[in-house]
Amino acid sequence: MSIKVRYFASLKEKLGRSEDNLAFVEVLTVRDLWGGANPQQSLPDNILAAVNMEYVDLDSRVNDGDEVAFFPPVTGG
Amino acid sequence: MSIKVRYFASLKEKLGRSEDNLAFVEVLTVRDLWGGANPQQSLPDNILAAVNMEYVDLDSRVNDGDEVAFFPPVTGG
Amino acid sequence: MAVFIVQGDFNPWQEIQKYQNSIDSLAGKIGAACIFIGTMRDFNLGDSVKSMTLEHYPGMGEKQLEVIVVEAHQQWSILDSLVVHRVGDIVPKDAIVLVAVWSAHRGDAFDACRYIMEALKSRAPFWKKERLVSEYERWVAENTTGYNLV
Amino acid sequence: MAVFIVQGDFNPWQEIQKYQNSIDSLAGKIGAACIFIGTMRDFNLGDSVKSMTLEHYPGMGEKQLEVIVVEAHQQWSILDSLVVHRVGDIVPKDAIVLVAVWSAHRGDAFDACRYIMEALKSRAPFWKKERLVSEYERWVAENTTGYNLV
Repeated sequence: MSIKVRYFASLKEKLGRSEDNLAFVEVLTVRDLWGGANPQQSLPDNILAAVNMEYVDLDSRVNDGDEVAFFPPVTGG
Repeated sequence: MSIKVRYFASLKEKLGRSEDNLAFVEVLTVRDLWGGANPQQSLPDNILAAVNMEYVDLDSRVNDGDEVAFFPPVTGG
Repeated sequence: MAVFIVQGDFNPWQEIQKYQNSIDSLAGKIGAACIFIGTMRDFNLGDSVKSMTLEHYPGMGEKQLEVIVVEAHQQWSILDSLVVHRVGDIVPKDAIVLVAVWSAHRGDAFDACRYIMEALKSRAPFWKKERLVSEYERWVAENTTGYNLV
Repeated sequence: MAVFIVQGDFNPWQEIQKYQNSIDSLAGKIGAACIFIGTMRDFNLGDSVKSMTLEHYPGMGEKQLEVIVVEAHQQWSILDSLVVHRVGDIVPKDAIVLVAVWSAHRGDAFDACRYIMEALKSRAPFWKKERLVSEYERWVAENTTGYNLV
């Protein structure tokens, strides 16, 4: 299956890229997806995750075609 | 001593006048003042009183030259 | 810090901008503004209301509003505030009251603005007399609390 | 009910008036408006700040703001609401966010406006990067609560 991964703000700068387009065979969770995309980087503690622009917890399943986003605590307003 | 008494809103309409100028010999309280000015009318339950434009309770003393006001609950804003 | 009692319709947005322009030296310190505007509805207690007269106690109105605003400045960390209250004859949609509070952080602006409004509602010497569409006139009996039950 | 994410400076007073004109049919029902405006300060955490960049997640920003506004409309009796959030490069004194809530009674306007602001601060996907007067750049680490300790 094919998954788009997006990174924002300080996380984007730290990783040096704003997105990944990944292809996987097996069903996986948001946490697994991070590991696949960033094998050298452990998942930051205070990270937030969204699937298709809705907040999810890190153990949610990811489906084919999903857009998954990782970002630091929000600081708008 | 000489005291000005003012009435506002529904109380003013009920009494049919907006002020009294009273002269008294003895020292008295706000409550006494009402009785002197309105011998036929008992003090309404929810009445508010002010002396020189500051809220007071009904047992406060009144001094010569004071402006005393009686009015119903406020409804501004 | 300013308190105005005005006769005749006022535009709350113009008043806020005018006041804000006069405190432009503070602008870089301001992170939050909380504004409350009370306007006249065309119904109350189930009846259609045509107009209203706002009576006040001249002198005491200003004095009490100032006392309330000073209390708010003592209680919260706020940079400035503006209160405008209308008196006289008014019609639905007209602004009755404006409370604006400026601060560095949002919690203080929200808390102080609401405090000023509640104190004004219970202590500022203003009284409303409503004129219904039926021509019947009545004094509003009392203000209720602005806090929703939790 | 409207949510806008805007690039470039906006005048909050004009936005409110424009929106209010578009809901004039509600005007006679409105007794209360509570408005919050967040503006950029020229200092933060003890440092002088020169400018700021507001990044957001396009699509998710709008979506989350709408979710928050719908929650407020479900929880309180409010007539209408407007949220405007700025993105891009901004300088001190500029407006960052505007939340306006209209209702019949004041308690609902205050509660809903504050709810929307707090939810926006903790859930809307926007991020601030500050540029200090020293040219040093830093991401704001996280938003703190807007409720003062009692």
